[in-house]
Amino acid sequence: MPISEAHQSTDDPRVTLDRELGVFEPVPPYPPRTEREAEFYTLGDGEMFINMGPQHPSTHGVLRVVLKLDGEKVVDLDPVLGYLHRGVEKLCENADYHQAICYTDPLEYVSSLFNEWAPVLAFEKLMDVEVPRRAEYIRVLSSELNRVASHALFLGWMALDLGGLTPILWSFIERDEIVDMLAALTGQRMLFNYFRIGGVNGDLNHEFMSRLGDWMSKATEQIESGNALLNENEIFVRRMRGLGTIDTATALRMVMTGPNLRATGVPFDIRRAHPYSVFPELEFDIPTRTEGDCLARYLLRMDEIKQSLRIIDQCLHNMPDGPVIAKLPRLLRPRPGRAYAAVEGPRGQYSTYAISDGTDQPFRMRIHDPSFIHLQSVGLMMPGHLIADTMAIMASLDPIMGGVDK
Amino acid sequence: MDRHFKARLEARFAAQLTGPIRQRHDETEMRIAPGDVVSVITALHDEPDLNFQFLSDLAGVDTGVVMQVVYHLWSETTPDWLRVTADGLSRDDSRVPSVTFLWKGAEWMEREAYDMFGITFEGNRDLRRIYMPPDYQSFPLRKDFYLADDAARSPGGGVRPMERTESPTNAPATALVRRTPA
Amino acid sequence: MSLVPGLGIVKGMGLTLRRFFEPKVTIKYPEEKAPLPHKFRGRLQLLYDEWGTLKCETCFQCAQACPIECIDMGGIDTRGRFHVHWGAPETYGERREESALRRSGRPVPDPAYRPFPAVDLRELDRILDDYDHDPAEMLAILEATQTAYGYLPVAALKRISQLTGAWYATIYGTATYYSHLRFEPATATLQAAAVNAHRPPEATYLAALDASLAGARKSSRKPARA
Amino acid sequence: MTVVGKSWSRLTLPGKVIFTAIPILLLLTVALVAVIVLLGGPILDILEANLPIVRFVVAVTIILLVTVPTAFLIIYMEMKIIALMNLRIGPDRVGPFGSLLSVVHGLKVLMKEDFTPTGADPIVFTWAPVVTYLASVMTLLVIPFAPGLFGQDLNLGLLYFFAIGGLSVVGLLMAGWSSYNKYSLLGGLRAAAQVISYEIPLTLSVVGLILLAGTMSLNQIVLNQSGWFTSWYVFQQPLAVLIFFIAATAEANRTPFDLTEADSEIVAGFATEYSGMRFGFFFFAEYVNVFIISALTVTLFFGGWNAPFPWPWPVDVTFNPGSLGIGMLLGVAIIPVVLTLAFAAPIWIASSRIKGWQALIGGFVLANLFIVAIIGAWAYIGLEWVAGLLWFLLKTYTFVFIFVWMRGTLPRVRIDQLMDFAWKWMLPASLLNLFLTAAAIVVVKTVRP
Repeated sequence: MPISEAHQSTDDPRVTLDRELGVFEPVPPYPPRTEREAEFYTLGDGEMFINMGPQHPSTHGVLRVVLKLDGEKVVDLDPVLGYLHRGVEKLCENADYHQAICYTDPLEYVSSLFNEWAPVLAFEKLMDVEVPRRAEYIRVLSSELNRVASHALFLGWMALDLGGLTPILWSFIERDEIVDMLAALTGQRMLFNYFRIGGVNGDLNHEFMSRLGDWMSKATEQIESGNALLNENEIFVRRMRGLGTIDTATALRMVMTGPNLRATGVPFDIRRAHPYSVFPELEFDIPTRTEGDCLARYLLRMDEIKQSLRIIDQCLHNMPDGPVIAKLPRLLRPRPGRAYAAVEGPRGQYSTYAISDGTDQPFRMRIHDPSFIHLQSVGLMMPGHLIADTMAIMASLDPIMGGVDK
Repeated sequence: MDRHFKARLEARFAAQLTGPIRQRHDETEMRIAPGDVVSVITALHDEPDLNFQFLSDLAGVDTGVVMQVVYHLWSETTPDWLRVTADGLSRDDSRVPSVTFLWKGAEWMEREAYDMFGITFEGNRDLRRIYMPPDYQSFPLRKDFYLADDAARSPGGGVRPMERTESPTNAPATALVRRTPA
Repeated sequence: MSLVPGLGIVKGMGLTLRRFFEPKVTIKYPEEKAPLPHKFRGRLQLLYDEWGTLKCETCFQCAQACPIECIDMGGIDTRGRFHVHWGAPETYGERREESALRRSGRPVPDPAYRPFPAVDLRELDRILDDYDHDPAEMLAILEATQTAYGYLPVAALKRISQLTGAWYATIYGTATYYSHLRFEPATATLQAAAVNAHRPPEATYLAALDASLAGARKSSRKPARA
Repeated sequence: MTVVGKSWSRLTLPGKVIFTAIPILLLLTVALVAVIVLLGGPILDILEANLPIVRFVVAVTIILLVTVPTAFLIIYMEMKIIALMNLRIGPDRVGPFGSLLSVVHGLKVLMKEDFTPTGADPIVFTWAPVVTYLASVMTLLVIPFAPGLFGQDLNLGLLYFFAIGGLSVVGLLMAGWSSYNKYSLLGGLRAAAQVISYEIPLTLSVVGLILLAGTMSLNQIVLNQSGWFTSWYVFQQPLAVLIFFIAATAEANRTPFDLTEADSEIVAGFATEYSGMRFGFFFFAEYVNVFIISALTVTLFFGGWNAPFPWPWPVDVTFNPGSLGIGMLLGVAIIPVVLTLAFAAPIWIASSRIKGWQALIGGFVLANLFIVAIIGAWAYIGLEWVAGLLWFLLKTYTFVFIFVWMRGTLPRVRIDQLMDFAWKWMLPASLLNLFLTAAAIVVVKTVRP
């Protein structure tokens, strides 16, 4: 029984709402405007729409997915974005070059050092700044730590979305150790705001080095033992194997990057394909798998943790001395120009395209986020599977809505 | 700063280039007209000696005077990033052919460019707004976007409910674009 | 995947049982606190020097530099003369909301807030559009509004303040400064006409003004301003 | 203001409460005594006339009173055990070691507003939790807790159990259908499919046992398993135990089969639109189900209230306190003091930091524990149902621990895997088990007539 047209809103009596209080249909009120919308929003027989709405327990953040269901089987799905859109690109256009780093921090909030690295690289290209080698090594060291923390959390989310309660808390324990270490180095636990144009905010200190030392000694076997619970667990493996498989050609066509692409067999990693910072001097290998299904992506991320530990080892061994930040004027006014910088984040290639027009505010700051691209391929992998598999596939792609909605 | 790559590009695309090929640090930039986008990008993608398989980024840019669409490509044949800029799109009706026939993943990037700049990509099956609510009229990232117009028109209006006056029933069309000095 | 189908599950159960008896990691917050690293920047703290006086002298450097403008601070100015404040109301000319005022420690206006009557603002929008929402033309906008509505309704002033971005206080100040702008509709047209009748026309009014200034000029030889 | 008025106003709230409560209680006791004295006679002989009905009413009230605390205890157990497995401490603020947390949850659920969404079918919506809760609570009537302690010894006990157990799925379907929400509809249909397809292996696996035991009355089955633990049916029906346990987890919607309330997929399944005490009923029904399933497994296969070993020594511990005569009074006066001093001395000597009065208190507490232990041992030997109840609860709660342990470890199964497992693995296995038992009986009959 729909309530009458205008009625008082519940949270503020002075505000009157004019929309009818009723069931919020996932179908938009206006007629379909594009071919895809028309094709999706027409129901076959026995099909129904369901709103895996903005607030749903396992859409990693505020994402709405309209599922077209035939009973339990998913026929098609249409992700609706924009619930977490803060207009970071517009904000960066009204902020100066230092403040832009703060705005890009909370984009992929689980691995925010990478969010800072891309814009900092782009601005350094704009201003032709020579970064001291010690700063480069500290950047690689701290970001690899951040990558291990992000992957450890991914392993927990994966199990949580399939119903396991314990792995998520074990992975949070591991992540907390790493995040405490980074707090000792950078001063913040999650949104570090540690990289500066031309270097890093502060040098290594004893507290960070001692914590890193005893964590490194027990890191590998701790992560291994935590995941042993799930790797051979029949229920977990049966639910993950052969799910959401994607072959190399489609992955390339879907512009996928990072672990999701390497799980299909393409060894494309920006640290090797387009080396930046000091990666040419570090030797580590790029793990790849061939099946390209959820299980491959899950196991690949565990191999990547091992590689990151190797990189951290090498950084610690040949850490040069010297300054930590280059000499820069207080007010940065780069000459008009354009720069593009890409960084290999835990979820894929994270890049920034900065245009400067001579003033102290960037003219345009384009941010490319890997999770934004991977969410498209969910629509490709999904049809034919069940609702329970949407969770597994989306968890295996590991999207972070902060980065997707920018 | 791959000099050979610049020479190869100039040799191959002499006709379509609308400006000199600029190189800075590890990027090579070439400007083409919007009409040649399909031919240039397919050539870059298919020819074995160029072999640009990866479209790493597709961005819309509003230079205040003219609209641009910028493609960043990567291939193992050259250590540089290649930036192809489709330049000279008119501000009020900017049209560019879509690249979804090569990379289906570019669909959402084009949707975002349309949502933020109003650039329509012909050939994109699904060109609707991706971030903004569907009934949003103005394009936020354009240089002539003025928040107050938009705030004045949308019901919330950027003013707290406590002090909200009646929202204007029909927003004056002229309020859409604030007359900045030319 | 081992040969025996159930082995993976059993091994997993064994692992959870072992962790059941291992020491726990929870920090019981109020009783035991986690050790914060020395370089922890999460603590916003006002520092005191050795004599116990506040080191902060409200120079607002931090508030200006803060990228997300989350610093809302107030205090006495450097020479201790008057109360200063930096926060959203100052930077954005934002109407002060009660909770914001209370948060920033400023007096909250009388809670018996009288919602002002609504007025059809389309006419006002046309006027504002003519003057291109420009706050510098405030007097002309106010006079045009008065001719359109007969007086200056509060809703119109709020609307002007919202669209031009000028503070409501300054608009109110400008409106009250000029005697010919009024806030209530004239009670009777007759009374309005009578008032207008007695009011000298503009030219004579300015002439009288010059005359009085001339008198003043005899004493201090300042050039008369146009 | 009279004196009373003035002093009354000076009283604080608790004071006022006490001074109003005392007169009311006095009045009530007086009324009760009056009723017993005046009407006692006729009431008693009415009760004598139809004793079985009284017995049934008493049994039902006891069961209803027993289920709520067991549900609270199991909820607390689950929270604490899963927390400890996750390397965290779990509830430790409300009551000692957080034990009162589930009670507080119960009260909170009572306080919350139970809201019927617009468009929901109100009658079916309100009665769904009642049906689910009753279906799971009524099955307790049949379970023998101790030698004399059971609601009703039906000779069709097992059949009654499965019949009533099947009713709970009706409640889930009603909830799923009536709450006008697509997620709960999915949850309800999943519940129906899961419980029906696991009902068959559940019942078939027990039929083998019935062939062995010869009867369906649970009390008789437990009596057959008395003596050494080798006479338990688990050793004669190993495959049946496995099938029964797995099918029972699916029946109770417990992990790894908790698809009906799969939080990560369909929000909260059939209970999405429920709030307040209605959700409380669903919540309690689930945990009472866990208790019933473990109780039934123990009764059928692990010897119910039988101890694993028969009591070796003769049992006749008859002790008549009256025979002590005056010694009784002396004992009651002296023994506590002597014991307290006996226990306080070692504490006081142990370390000089402990003061005298602290040692005494410690001694007193230890003395009490000692006396309780003695009385407990005497009851264990003397009263038969005390031992039975103790062993029954011990075994049942080990199974509850196993359920919670599984919940902490295993991920969730997908709906089609669940169905395949039921129809392609569990059903054939239970049939196989049935044939094997029948064949064994025939062979045994022919060899030793």
